[in-house]
Amino acid sequence: MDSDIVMVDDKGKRLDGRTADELRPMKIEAGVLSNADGSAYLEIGKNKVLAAVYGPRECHPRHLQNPTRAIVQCKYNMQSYSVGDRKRPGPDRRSVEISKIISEALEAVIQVELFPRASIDVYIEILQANAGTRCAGLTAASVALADAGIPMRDLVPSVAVGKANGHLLLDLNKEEDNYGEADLPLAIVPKTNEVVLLQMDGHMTREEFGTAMEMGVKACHEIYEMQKDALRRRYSTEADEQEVEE
Amino acid sequence: MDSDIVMVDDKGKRLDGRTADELRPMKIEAGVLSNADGSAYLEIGKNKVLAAVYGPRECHPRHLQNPTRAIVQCKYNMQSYSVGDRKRPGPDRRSVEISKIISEALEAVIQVELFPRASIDVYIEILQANAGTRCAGLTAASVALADAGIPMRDLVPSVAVGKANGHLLLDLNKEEDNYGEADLPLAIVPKTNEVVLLQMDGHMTREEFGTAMEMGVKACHEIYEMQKDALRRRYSTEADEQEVEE
Amino acid sequence: MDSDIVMVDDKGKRLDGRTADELRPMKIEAGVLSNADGSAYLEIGKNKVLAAVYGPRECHPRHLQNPTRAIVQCKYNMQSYSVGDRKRPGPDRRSVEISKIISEALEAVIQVELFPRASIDVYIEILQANAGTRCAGLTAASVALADAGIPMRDLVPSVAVGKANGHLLLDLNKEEDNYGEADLPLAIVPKTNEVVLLQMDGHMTREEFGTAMEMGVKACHEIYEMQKDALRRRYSTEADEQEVEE
Amino acid sequence: MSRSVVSEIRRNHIYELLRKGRRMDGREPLDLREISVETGVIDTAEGSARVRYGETEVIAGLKMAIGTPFPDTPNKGVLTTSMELIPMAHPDFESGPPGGDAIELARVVDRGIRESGMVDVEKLCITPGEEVWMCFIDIYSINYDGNLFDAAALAVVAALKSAIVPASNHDKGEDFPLPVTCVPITATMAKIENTLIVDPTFDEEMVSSARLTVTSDGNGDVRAMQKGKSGAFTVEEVNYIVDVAREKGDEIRKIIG
Amino acid sequence: MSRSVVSEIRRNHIYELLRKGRRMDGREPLDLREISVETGVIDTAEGSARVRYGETEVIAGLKMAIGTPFPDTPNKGVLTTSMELIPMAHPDFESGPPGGDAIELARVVDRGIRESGMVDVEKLCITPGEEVWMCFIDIYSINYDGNLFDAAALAVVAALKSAIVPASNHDKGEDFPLPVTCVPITATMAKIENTLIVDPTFDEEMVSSARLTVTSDGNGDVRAMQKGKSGAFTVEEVNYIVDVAREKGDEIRKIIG
Amino acid sequence: MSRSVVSEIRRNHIYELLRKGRRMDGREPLDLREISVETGVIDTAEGSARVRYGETEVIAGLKMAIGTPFPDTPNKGVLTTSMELIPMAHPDFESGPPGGDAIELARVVDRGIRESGMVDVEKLCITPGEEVWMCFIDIYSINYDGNLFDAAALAVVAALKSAIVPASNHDKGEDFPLPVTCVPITATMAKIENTLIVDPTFDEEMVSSARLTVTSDGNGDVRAMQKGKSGAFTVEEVNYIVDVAREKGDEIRKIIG
Repeated sequence: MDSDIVMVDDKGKRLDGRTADELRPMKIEAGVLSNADGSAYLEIGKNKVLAAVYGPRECHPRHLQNPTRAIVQCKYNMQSYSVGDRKRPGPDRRSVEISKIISEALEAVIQVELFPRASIDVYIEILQANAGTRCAGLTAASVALADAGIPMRDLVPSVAVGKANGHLLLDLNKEEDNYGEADLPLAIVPKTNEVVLLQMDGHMTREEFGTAMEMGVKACHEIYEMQKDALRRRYSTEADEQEVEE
Repeated sequence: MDSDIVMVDDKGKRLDGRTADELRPMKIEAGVLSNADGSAYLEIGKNKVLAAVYGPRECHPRHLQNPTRAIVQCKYNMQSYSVGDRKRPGPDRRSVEISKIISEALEAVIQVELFPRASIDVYIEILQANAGTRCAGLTAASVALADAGIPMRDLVPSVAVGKANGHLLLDLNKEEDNYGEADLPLAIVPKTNEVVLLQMDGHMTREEFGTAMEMGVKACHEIYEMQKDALRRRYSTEADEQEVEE
Repeated sequence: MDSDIVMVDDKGKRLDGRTADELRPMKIEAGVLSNADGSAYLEIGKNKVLAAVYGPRECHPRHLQNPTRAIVQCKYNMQSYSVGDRKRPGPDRRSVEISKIISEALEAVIQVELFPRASIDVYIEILQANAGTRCAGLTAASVALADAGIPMRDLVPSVAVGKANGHLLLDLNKEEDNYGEADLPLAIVPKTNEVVLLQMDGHMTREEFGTAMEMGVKACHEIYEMQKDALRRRYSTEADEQEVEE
Repeated sequence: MSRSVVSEIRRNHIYELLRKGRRMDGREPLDLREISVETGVIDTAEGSARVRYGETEVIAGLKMAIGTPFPDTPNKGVLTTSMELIPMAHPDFESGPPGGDAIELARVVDRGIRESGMVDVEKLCITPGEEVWMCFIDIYSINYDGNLFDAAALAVVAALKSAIVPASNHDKGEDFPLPVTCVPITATMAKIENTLIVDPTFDEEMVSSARLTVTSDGNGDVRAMQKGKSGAFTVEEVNYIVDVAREKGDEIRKIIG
Repeated sequence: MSRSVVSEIRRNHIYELLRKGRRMDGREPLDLREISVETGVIDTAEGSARVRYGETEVIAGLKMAIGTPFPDTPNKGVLTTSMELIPMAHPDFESGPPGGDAIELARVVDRGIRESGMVDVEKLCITPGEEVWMCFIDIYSINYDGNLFDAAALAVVAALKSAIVPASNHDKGEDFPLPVTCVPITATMAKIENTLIVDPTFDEEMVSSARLTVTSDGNGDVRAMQKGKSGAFTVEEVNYIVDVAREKGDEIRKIIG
Repeated sequence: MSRSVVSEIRRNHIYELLRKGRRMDGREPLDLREISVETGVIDTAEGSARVRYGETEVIAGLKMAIGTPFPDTPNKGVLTTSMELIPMAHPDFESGPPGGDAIELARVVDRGIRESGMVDVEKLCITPGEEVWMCFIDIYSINYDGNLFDAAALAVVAALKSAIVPASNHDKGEDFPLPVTCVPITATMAKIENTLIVDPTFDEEMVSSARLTVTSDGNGDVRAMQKGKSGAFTVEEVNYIVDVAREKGDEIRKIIG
């Protein structure tokens, strides 16, 4: 941690020109893959993420089947070339953990009781990583689920709030993250403001934590609008296509 | 092998003060874990061993099921911190072999024909190792089986007889083992003196081998008494508890 | 590539005395193992290869079963000591690929539709390797299949045509292969001259490729005669044995 | 942890009791079970502890060796944490490499230690860029009756606090205590219907909808958190849990001194 | 790729169309689908490309690092190629380490690159016997609708052509373009009944009996071949496919410039 | 080795014969099958042997390389032994990494070689603490009809006895024979009902209750033992088997000279 680096200048601007509570530029597109039942492509800052959904379909392996509801199996994967040093293909401990908490967050909103014994499989591929990929992946995944027509109580926007050189900063990029003192990724159900994903590591006072939560929840609502917008564009495209076909 | 080390002094005492045919101090306690169907904790010298039994229960994987009898599946495991240099978690070739021969030795006394298709699972965890862990593990495992109420023809006490600097010595400790020329772990069914586990490596003349077998069988009977005593204490505790409850 | 090495001398002879289109000395023996349903041992030059067939038998793993026909599962394996530097036991990427293409080549001639749901398992073990093992293995495997009595449309002889220092040379040995510029392993169905295995790597002009194919097809017919001869010897031995028994 | 199901009757019993603010084992929602901590239980480890939260029992052991530092932290020792959910501990645990549950447990415990700076890893540097102390923390669940997060974290903290760096064995001067700067404590609350309870048992975990694990330091600052399971918390609930966890941190910190 | 089956009706429809020289998507036997090639799609890679053959989509990325050469080629850089058939791309693809299909794909693509000498690996030597550039080529299938061989090979060629060696990052002088000598192109034909078609879709692959993949260079020389599936080709068919593949090579070479 | 079951009829037939002191293949209890030993069967190995005990057939090969010694034995070469129960050898054998049976076989064979000091590993030191010869002994079962322990052990002994250290290939002076000090021989007896037999076939192994494998050296001293299966031996039986194994050791030692 190099304290000479100034994370926020005297005009309140960060290294990339953002204010403390400003998201990186974000772009979401739904329905980008032909084989998957639903899919989404998302860019936020320099992150590039694909999410695809297959299901509800037969649950493999069988012993995971639940007779009363569907299970949600998310696989989060960083592609080899997505990071500075090449990552070996295949799951590592970090991706196993992230897959687990994203699965749990999505299960919180999917109406799993409608599909006993089934599996809803969510694949998140990180094409390019620049801090915040788990949140980007979850944000994309819930759009892909909606694109697949999976019944859900709500979408799940997600973002991280960080702390760097003493400042609480929304949605750290990689450069900021390298000097970060804390990171708090979270995801909410916007309709109720309930928290379905929450992690923290680093050092925050009790007060900072409270503030960071507020910043995160607020930003999730901004992301929620972009999610809905992506779906709106997707449905209108589909509608257009149908009109053309008719 | 450093021949300057004197394994037995002129008074017939070993480095730790024992005589040639003396066991290390031993302690067995039955019924130490609440989840397992049976369990035992054993210390012999500086070895610390836990054994737990689950079963008879459904056999996994299925293809190992035997339609006429239960199978005994022992897993012997050295915990990472139990030895000088940290051991990587997970089975290595040594533990696979030891698990196999302990399973076979236990199958010799368990009335497996009473439980067709079932599995009797025995877990041995070496918390701290100081030579002789396979024998300590087997000794503890048969107490755990009895604690679980698994019908058995007898208990299975086990001990190793070693040879160091030309002397046959019972129950080598690690220091002696480092200078050992041979090791002969065995286990018997005390009621019949039948041998159900037997290995040897090193160098013994035919005569030495015969003597070592005798020493081992005799010591197994001593261990047998301690096993029975542990079970007696366990049953009396249970009886006391029941009295209190009544 | 060292251009000073002369691959073909002015009399048209290769380093080992062969002409450009001459096979290495070859020996095939059918029925060499008692457990397998069919087997063959093959030497070509310094290659030593065993092939064994089990089946048609129940297909493992089950999910590979095909309800309309048998599947052919070949496992090509180089034994650890078969090459210059010891090879670690177990499949590597090369052997997975070779196993796949040999399986496919054999499926082309086996009457798989006669054995729905079954598996025909072919094991190829390279005891000693000296270039050309995949072709040697496939040649041996089809003899082993015939020895097992598996109904086939034809045998599958296989050989590679190479190019070294600008010369097209049949059946490169290891020394030639080290200086080779191209290699074209192929296998045919002799009755129809159809190609069931074909790979190439290196550099061949369009014309060279055509010539190499011709050389390969011609040599496969020579190998075919040796395959048939091995089976004839095998059947006559069996017949002799039966006479003796009677 | 996936095979077990709690019977409908038991589940309803837990619900009904909790609606009255009571629990199966007689505790109130904010009561911990009896906690016991023994250190120095493994002679072959550089530090070790056996911790019991009621019937839940774990052993943590620290082994140290000399290795090379990571290129980007040339003057820091290295910590790695593993968790083994051995089949001895529970009928649902299976042999094999760590699955998702064990990996999450290890990583959450690891973050609590790492992010609090509990171990002064700079003091574990021998020669910058060349030789540092490697700390292998291995945790074994011996008997599992809920709340492995807190038991595992406490066992690790106790093992580290009591650890001695085996310098003399490696000709690196005299042995010295592992340099420890603070005592991070991890406390978990589970949500059952609308009640939040600390230190859940196995049965309570089974019927709970969500879990929040919070690691706090001696100043009451937050060092690590992990939400688990597919239920949700309100923001108020999150804030409440953080406050309870800080209190429980103080309470437990007293136990291990 | 083994679970899917094409319905009898669909199969017969494909057969009938092909007997008339037509295909499901309106193409003729020797027509390629629309091919798109985008390079530089991954900032974190030294070279990258996203290639689409109709609905089939792959991304290839090159990562470079400094390593030691193989003892028998002390003055040559090292190339390795991996293919991941991720479950995102097709309902038949499963998680896990590469199976036979993925390994064959990676090895065939690798041979096309390696045997054509496309990358001048001697220029990737830094200090003979000590330091060379290691090239890790990773290919991910994003959406699979047939003919992964050609799409993957083209993505790799495009990624390599556009790659920059990150020398300055490693204090090895200035960055320079990856030294590329030629543009090998891979073209595959599938045999359905007695018709040979280029660039098969997934359905066409399913009903085809055999496949032949040919890599040719800018001179029309053959650099690599791989026959697949359990059907057979006549020698004449093989020769025909080689000639078509050389033509398609020229056609595709124009697309990527 | 677990799937096969011997039919009730066959089992009873074996029992009845043995009660009369006879065996299915005409042998008496202490008769070995015909043993054949061929050495030098693999040119690419430093030493090799193909051994047949009746229809049981194994090949053992030794590969040598230069490596670094273990820190605690700086002046000793390194031996490692692997056993592969390849599916070619028996319908019960499956592909995959060695299971319990193969691991036990390899370790028992290894102990016989290692504990007898057959290979003079100190003569395999090139530079103490730096360079030693590594000996990789690989055993493949080619056809399995019982008693792999003895066949595998004999193949290894024969391979080692005939091995040449490839020093000149590694610029370490002239080639020399692998330094061998003695010829340990392994003999196994199986217990069927109350009869003890040597060199059991597959069927005999299937119906036997216990197995004892004994390695003895040229002086008749015991070097390694391994009991197997879930039956029991009396102490007298153990002593008897040790004596038979020493006799069989002498008998077999004559075969390989």
